[in-house]
Amino acid sequence: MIEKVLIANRGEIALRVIRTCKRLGIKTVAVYSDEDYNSMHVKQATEAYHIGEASPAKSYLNQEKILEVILSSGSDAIHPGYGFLSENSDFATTCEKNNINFIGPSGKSMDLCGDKMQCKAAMLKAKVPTVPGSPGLVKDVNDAEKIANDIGYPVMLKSVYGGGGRGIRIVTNDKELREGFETVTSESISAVGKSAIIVEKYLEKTRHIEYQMCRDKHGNAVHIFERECSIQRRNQKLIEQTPSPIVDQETRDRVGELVVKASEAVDYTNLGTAEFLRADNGEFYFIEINARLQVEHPISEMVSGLDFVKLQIDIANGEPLPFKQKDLKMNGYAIECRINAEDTFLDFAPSTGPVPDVTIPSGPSVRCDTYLYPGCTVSPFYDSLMAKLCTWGQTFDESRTRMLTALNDFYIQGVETSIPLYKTILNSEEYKKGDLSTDFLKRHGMIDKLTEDLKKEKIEKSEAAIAAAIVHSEYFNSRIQNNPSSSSNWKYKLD
Amino acid sequence: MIEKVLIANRGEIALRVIRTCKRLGIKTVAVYSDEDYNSMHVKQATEAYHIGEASPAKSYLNQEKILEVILSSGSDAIHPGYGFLSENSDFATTCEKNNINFIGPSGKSMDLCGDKMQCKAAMLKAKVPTVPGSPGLVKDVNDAEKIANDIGYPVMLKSVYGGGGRGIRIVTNDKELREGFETVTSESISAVGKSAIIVEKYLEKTRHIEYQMCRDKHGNAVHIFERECSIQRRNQKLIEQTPSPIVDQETRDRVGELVVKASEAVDYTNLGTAEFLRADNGEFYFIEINARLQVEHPISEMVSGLDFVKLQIDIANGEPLPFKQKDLKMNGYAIECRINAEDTFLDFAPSTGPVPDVTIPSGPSVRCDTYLYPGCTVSPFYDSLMAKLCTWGQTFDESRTRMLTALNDFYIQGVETSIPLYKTILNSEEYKKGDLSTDFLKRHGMIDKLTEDLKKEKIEKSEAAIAAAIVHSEYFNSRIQNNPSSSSNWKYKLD
Amino acid sequence: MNYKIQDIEKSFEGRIIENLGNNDYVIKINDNEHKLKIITMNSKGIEFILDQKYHKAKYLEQSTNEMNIVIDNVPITINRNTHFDEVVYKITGGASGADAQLSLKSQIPGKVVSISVSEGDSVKKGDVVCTLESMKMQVAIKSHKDGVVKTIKVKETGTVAKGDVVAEIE
Amino acid sequence: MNYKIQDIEKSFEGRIIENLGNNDYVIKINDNEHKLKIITMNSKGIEFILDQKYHKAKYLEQSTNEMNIVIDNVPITINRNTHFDEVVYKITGGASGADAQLSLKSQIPGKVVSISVSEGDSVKKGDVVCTLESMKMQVAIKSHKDGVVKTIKVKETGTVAKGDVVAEIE
Repeated sequence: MIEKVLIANRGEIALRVIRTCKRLGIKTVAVYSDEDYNSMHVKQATEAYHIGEASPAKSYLNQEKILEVILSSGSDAIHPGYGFLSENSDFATTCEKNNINFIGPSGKSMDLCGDKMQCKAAMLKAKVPTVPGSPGLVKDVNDAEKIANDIGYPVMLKSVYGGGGRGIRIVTNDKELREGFETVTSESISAVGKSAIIVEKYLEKTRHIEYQMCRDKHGNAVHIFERECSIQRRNQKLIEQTPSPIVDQETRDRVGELVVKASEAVDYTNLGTAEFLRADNGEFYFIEINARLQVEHPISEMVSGLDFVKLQIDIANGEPLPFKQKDLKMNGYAIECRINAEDTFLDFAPSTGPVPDVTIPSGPSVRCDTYLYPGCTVSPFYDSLMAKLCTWGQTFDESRTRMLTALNDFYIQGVETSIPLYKTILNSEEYKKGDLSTDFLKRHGMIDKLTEDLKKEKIEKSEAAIAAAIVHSEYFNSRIQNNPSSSSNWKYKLD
Repeated sequence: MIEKVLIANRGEIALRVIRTCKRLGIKTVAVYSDEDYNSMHVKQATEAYHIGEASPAKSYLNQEKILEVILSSGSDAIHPGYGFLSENSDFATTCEKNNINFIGPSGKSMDLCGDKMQCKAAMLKAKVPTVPGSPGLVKDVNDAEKIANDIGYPVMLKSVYGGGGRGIRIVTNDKELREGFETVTSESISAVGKSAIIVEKYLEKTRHIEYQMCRDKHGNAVHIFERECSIQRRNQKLIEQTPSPIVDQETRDRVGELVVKASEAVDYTNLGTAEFLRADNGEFYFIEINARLQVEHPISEMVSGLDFVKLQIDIANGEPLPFKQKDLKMNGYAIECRINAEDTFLDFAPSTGPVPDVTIPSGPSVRCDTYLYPGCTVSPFYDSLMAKLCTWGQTFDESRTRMLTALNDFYIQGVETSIPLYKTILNSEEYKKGDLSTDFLKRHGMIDKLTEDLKKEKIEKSEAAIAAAIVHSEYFNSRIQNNPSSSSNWKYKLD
Repeated sequence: MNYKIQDIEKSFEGRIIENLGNNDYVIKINDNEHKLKIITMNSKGIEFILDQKYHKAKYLEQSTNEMNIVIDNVPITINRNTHFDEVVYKITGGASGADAQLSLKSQIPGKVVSISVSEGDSVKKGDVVCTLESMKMQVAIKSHKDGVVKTIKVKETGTVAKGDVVAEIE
Repeated sequence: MNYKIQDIEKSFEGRIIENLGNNDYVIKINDNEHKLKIITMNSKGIEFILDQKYHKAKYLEQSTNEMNIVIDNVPITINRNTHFDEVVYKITGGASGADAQLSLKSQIPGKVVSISVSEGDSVKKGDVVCTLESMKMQVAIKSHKDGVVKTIKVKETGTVAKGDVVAEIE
């Protein structure tokens, strides 16, 4: 039985894990870099150990140092959170070898999930549909052309060594394909010295829909429903919700069965996520498995009533799942907004620095997972997610209006945030109708709508703003200038 | 349709009503006394009007002034909260006459609920069991003796003009009854100039179990399950939970049917509460109806998924209930702790004053309804309820452990609170087993347990406390005394 | 310096024995050395890591001998002196030493509803001296010892602050 | 005093016209009188009730002509002057007046990953001048106008704070 867990992470997810452990009476060990000695996870854990410099490579990714702290602190388990070492199969294997309970899938399963080609092959074998395309690397341009004609244009040429939009070409006919093949090959060779290309059907107006996988060490597997995460910027999720507005119970069950098969195909244990693209014609295509607790897990907790971190610990302890698929019922609607430190108008560029003041929203069916507190700092060394604001409602609209109220209450001084954008999105007819796709922001001109909304908000607040300015001008300016205000008999005492 | 609501209340319940209205796009009008110009409800409402001096009689109970503000602000409805004017049938009737939608039962129904004798008679007629006793006032001591022998000793002699424990005697035989009758009569006459006595069966080891009533203007009625509120001090509830540990589904349904009958018997509309005593032998006896939203409504919201303030507004708008009894399913377990400003060791005496600092707990399935903020004041003019801390869990133990974590996180500087007592109660075996009764605190020696727990906590924190004291002594004392610390080379810079 | 925590028997001898720089110190409490890292500090409070555990303390009122702190949300009263025998300290519930005191103080604020004794009356410990109203409740202020009422310091309908002297009892 | 809110056309003339005592004032904005009750105020912010509506404002940076405030969580930039014609004010997005500026400033902090131009190069508005890394993301700093790179003020692997000058472009 797990009695003391080292949490190899920081920020809100470290706090999330600590919260459940505290409740269960499990001791927690925090680790922290130079940048984080004043962070919440250090303050909330049972014990806290310094592990190195601010740069992740020198602290949160430093496997040796973390292993050393696990051993010296007497921890019997490790929770990796998400990011950092969470999907590093070498580290998971090292923990296994040292008899440390790694709360997640086995190193072997993680390895398989991490290799997109092998994982796709396993899915094909298990009859889980994947995006049509080459079964593996294409041999040459002729092979690519043959496959493109089989699956039909448009297709995507993708170097397996690329990433983040690089080494990718969308082509719509044989001529473009031949040109594109050249370009992708040379880009890949110049970047990493080698090239390996796959061909995939290019899908338009797709939705990103993922399923919560859950499988214990005895082979019992269920899915805990879907999450729709279509609202994205630069392939990164901004707003997630469950249920998806286009998934009905029949679809939920049908795709859910595929998810159970998928988890079996890679011998997955613990919680994970199976990601799908849903084409505009209604087809679901498996993309990949995230072999860890997902950022957006709270919305699934809200509609299932489960505590996922407790579930993870129970599974890691070897306990069988306490429920079967038929016991799981979806209750209500939940939405998550990822509150990022970024400037929407600077193409979502990061915004960092001290946060002198912050007001965290709260209220019935509002949950905010965050590392923020007045006087904290948003560090440039780590990612831009400051808070996850989640709301639940018995109806979608209840969840949506609760989110809007909570977004209005959320104040973060000192950095730019994605809050104003979310208010615009949640107020939009397109969002209310559930007309979602991964190009939602662009397709519905959300940034322009935001600009208008901000202007409206300023007009609404203008008289109050002027009133505040008048008081400031008449009192403080006169004081600064040593020139008593002439237009008023100002007598308010400073406190 | 209600578009603008005046909230004739203050504190957490005013904020509770504002929250739902905001979400629904309904405008809110706050009222405030001299004591409350800096209170949260003033800040959160759409508009705020000053209505008088601190004393409730001169502000929150001032019907004329409140009516004036309803009219001048253009409000079309009033929400009374609980306490103050919420159960004043004259005021409800005045609102009706002025075409103001009073969010609650009709003045007539409220009148009936408020008259305990008439209400009891109505229940007997509707076959809702009440505590055995005289059907009304007893004629004389002989009449009282006859009834006592019919229902069996011990019985309670109660002057209908008494209250708060005064004008009450528990007697166990004829001789004591004759003596007690004299005493109660003379006490009542000396206090209010008249006497009127009823006789009731005295029940030992009772539980206080109440049901959420809900009835629309079309006569559709349901109950929204029970709440057990047995943990009390001086007949005031401290901790509530739902479901009750001794109510099974059969009992829930059976008593629930009585509750529906009760609401019909008094032609009740909107939300209300039917209170029962549950005797140790399992019998339920109706006591009274609280004709308003109850303090402890959040726990019923948590297990039903409903927003009760929205439901109240919908019913007030004349809408039919959107569900039938069979649609309502209880989901999980919820607990409420009333965080009072009081000193447990001074016999729960009030504790008031400025609150320079406060930390409000939060987290998954934690809800805290409160008017507290750093820098606020707990006023001696109003009641001692500062916050309602509620937690939900899929199991009772999940709800309980979440509450303990939240209580540990709750910090209120400047006043004494009931938080330490609640930690002791929630950790006790008696509470875990559900061995509840209205004399829970005394029967299980909770105050002594609390004393022990506090001592243990101090021992646990002693080294850290000494460390903090050492730093203070060595740095600040030396500074105050202008006498540099001799034992250390202290160099920490003040910020 | 010697320290004593109210309600706990044990006393503590403690001091800083080394400054390691970078806000790290070594302190000694009785026979044990501890690592202390100060995160932030000012005259109102301190955040620090003791050994591997974070703590947050607030410094409330203090006199030369006594300090009230809140450590990790737990209020603690600490008495300090170079030699402990000199210090008389209170126990919660206020029995020891209270008998010697002349003044009966109110532990709550409120409005005086009634006064139950007159100057010159004999009272026993626990007798009601006056009744206050606060937060819609009536609370009795009871004599802290047997004695004779020397002076009554409050009037009916007047208000009393926390810590105000209600009466003097000899 | 005259006021103008950035991004809004309308300008405002406003002043306090009466002090009613008890922190109540009458102010006039353009042609309308308003009741203003101050709840708390200091140099960092103010809480007040305007007519019947509560507002909370924070005063952030300010110069003689410009002040940045946050009112009810909405950030607003206000320009003030006795005569408005004298004030040149910015528009969000920073188009107007930007062309005249020599300095290209970074609007984010970060580490310099690469520099794409050399001194003396001709650049067009929107051309990448250098790339910064922050929060695991790469962000391009683009020229704010057409011109010639006069000086480059940053080095590869160096760090840049928000508002630092990256290059001067003539």
